Amino acid sequence: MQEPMHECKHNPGFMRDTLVPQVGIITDIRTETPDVKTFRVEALGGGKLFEHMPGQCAMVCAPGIGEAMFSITSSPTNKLYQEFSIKRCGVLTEHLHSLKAGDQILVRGPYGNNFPVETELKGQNLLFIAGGIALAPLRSVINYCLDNRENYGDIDIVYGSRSADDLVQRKEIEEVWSNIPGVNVHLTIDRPQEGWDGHVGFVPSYLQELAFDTNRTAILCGPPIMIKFCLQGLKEMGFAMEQVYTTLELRMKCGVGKCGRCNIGTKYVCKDGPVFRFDQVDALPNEY
Amino acid sequence: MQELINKAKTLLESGEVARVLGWKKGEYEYDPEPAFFETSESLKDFVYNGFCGANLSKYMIEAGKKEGKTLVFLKPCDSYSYNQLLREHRVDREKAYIVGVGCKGKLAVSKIPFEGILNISGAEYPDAAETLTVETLYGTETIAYKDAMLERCHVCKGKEHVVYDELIGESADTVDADRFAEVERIEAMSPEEKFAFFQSELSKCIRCNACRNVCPACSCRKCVFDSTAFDSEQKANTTSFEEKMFHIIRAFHVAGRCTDCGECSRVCPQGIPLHLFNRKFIKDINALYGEYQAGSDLESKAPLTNFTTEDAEPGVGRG
Amino acid sequence: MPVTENWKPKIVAFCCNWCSYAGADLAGSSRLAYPADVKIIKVPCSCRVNPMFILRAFEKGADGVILCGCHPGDCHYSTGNYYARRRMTLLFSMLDYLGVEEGRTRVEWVSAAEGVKFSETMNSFVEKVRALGPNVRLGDLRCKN
Amino acid sequence: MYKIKKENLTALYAAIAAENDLFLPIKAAGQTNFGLWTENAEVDIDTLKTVKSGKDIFFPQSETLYKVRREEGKFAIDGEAPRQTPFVVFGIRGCDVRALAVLDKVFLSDPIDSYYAARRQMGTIVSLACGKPATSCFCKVFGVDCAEPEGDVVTWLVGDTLYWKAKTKKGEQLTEKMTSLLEKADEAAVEAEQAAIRAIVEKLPYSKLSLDKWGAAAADANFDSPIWEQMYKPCLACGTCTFVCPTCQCYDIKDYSTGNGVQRYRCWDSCMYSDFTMMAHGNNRTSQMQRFRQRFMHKLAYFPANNQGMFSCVGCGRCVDKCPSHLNIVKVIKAFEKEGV
Repeated sequence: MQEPMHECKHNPGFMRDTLVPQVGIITDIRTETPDVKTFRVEALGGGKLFEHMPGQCAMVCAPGIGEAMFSITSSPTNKLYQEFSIKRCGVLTEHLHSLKAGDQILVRGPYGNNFPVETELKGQNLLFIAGGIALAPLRSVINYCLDNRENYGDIDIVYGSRSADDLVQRKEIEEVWSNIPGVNVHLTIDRPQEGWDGHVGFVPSYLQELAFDTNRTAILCGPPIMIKFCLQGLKEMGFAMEQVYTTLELRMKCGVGKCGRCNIGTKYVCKDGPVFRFDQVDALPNEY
Repeated sequence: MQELINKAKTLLESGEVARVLGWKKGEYEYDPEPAFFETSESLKDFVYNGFCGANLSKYMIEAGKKEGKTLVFLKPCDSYSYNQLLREHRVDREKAYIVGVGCKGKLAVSKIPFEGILNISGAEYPDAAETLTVETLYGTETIAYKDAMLERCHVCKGKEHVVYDELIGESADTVDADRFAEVERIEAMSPEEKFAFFQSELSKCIRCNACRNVCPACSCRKCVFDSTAFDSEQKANTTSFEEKMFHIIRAFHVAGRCTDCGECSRVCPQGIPLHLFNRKFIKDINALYGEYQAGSDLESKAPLTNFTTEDAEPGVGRG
Repeated sequence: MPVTENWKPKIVAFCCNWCSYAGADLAGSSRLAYPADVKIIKVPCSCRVNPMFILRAFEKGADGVILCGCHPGDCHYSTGNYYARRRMTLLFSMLDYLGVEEGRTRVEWVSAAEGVKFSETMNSFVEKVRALGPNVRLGDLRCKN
Repeated sequence: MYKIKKENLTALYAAIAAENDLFLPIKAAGQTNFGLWTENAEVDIDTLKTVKSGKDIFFPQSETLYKVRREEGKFAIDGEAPRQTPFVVFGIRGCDVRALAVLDKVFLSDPIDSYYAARRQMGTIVSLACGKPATSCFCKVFGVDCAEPEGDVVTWLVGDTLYWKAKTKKGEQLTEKMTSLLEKADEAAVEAEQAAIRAIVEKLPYSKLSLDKWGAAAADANFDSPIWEQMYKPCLACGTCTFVCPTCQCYDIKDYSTGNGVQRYRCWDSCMYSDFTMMAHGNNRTSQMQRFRQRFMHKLAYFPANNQGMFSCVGCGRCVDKCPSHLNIVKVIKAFEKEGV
């Protein structure tokens, strides 16, 4: 039998059971939208709690309240801290929103696979498509690619939300991403709004207007209905399912493929995912 | 049994009912499962025998949400549960065609103490024998029908159906025990003995929730024990307290509504005599607020939604 | 927990807003003493207290639980305490049946004018629970350490 | 091969318990379950199936993972240490021992569950052959030989004699310590018993169940079958089948506020419960049909697909005996066998 208290392969130096978290400290909270806040988390002694790859998730826990899986929205290229963009929608997230900088939380991870930034995506033109809070998981990849700009071709970011107020990370998008050569940001909101002179319309229709060629890999994340229509649009543009990646989310308790919740057929979202290519998603039973 | 099948066929074929809720033949005589039949062809698997103890009334909540009427077979004691659901507006009488079926006491295979049971004869409807013949892997055995009966049948509520459209078959009187004898036996114990008794019974609880899920009175859309809002949702059987909490509160929530159908005790995988909680409440209600049988009628006020100015004070009977 | 000479029971008292809480207030303003280990929880009416409140109080470490409401007939909502009376009668009977010591639960009707009765009730209840010692039969062990 | 008279077993238990915790089937309030041996315990090794399987010993229904104390807004985590003392499980049957191999696939795959792994390392398994298999048994279908169960030590109860044979190093170590109580024996009696057991197993009604329709390929093939819709209806959505099952391993992680802090514990959960996959943004298995399908697909298709064809059922038949609605895995297997896909 193997040694039980082992060194985790995703997480060198982590010698406790993977279910036991570390204490993290919230060093900054940014209010992104009326219901989304971004939490900056550091280890007690400063620095990051652990290393991760873009697309990986972590379990964030408020003792006595609950624990849930959140994608790590900061890029691994950020050496100082990790960030989580969290939308207020349940008991735990409600509590997290009530916290202040300096408060402590428990974090364990990282869990799951990551976007193949060092393999399949390398050297490709990239098309990111996100809706609402779904920018959170993509932001980590986008920033990773931007920080390693030389490894990737053109980068297009199509991002939409209900209103201009609901655009997450708007400052970073407008002040950083938009000013990087070879990066095109396409923002859209669902309904016209005073003070908004950008595009108005749903993400799928905007995507069709933009009419991208298929010489790129798409990374798609958003609410199920948006995914459905975007995917349809990408197919019409001639994209193959092997060219489109997404990240999924289901109820999780353990994060390590044992508690039995997040499986879709034979695949566990926490362990085999959350990042899937759409040809892999298509092969799964329709239960997500 | 053929009479029941014929009735079901007639009503299904005439279109008067859209489906039939009854029992389906299992692998053996002793494992029939509750089932919906939607075609007269499927009725070939219909069965009604001594092992059809399952109370079908709770399934009528779901059946009532479907298009058309459902024919349901109810035993006399099941009809109390149905009536109770009716008065709580959980089922729609218009969407049910109730055939009251005869019952001569229902059996529990767990009460048959032989190993490797294959076939059991003598449990047929309506001519149940006095003695069951049990064919096992290790030889043939016999047991008196009465000895294999469910606990609830020994304190049977009687042969009368309280709600039905039609009756088929005769029922038999199976009472041979006093309904409250066991409760009284416990009441007579010292607090230490009482505590030890319930501790040993309840410590077997595995929190599977079978008792709750089968209970026709537990028809809440969301149970308080499934609520994540506070830590009442305790799936852990960590401490003895947690089981007591669950079973006391569950019994309390059905107090005055429990018809004493005995399903909780029938389904408990650990054989916990859960009816002892419900029956304690029933006994107290009878003694303090007058005889009351939940489900017997649709009009009388339930004891816990009623009061008199002369009611006993809490702690009555304490030394 | 070792029972020592100085052991003090933890008591939870659910008091209705209209009579008993005011009664407790009166006891206080009249300088009538009752043990500080009685923790009062104000409820709108005695019938707001469902059995789970009582059990949860025991679970989380109470040694005795007492419910106080308006005298029957005097309920602010006319009939709330009549329903509470039936519920508590049944619940207490069930707790007795389970072998929980009888002295750990009690219902007392205390009006807003009965500061003396409130203080006497609490004193006698605390004394009774003290004599019984710590609650072990209805507590959650996890809350003990 | 050794032997010991049944009447001397108490001395054997006492000898084992002197050095290790000893878990064995104990009858309490009319039901037999695995429990810690004490002098007053009523040991019951004759009951074929304990209500809960031996799973509980290695993967307890509830266990604390860590405690969190909060002092002045700071959290201190006090992790529970995995088991460090050895123990012995006596009288566990072949199906339940095989079930541990199934659990191993889950808990010992990366990342290893240290709590489970420690118990596996510390535990010595003394299994007991099934002298009288029951109607609901179908372990043979999954390749379990109840006449020669796996384990560190295997025992057979023949008449009033218990035969004892060490099979592994751990088993030999335990045997060495017990030699003063054990007598040397030859294999003849055991061989005769095994032949008798195997003859009964051949006659068991479920021994010939066919798993042809199952395995990795069934993950796609059986998912959309109309059989699920036909079968699930009597299911009460209770967790009886999952809690008595020796291989069901789904768990929940929950918090308990003790007033002084929070205990984070893990407890068994059931895929049959409506809130199992419920989360803030919705639920991906909303109907009982989906949850019912999940359980059987997991055991018979998903698990083999991920574990080189190993099924996550060992044929112990507890769900067959205990389901309040008489639904069970045998009925599912037979329905697919009969009607195809």
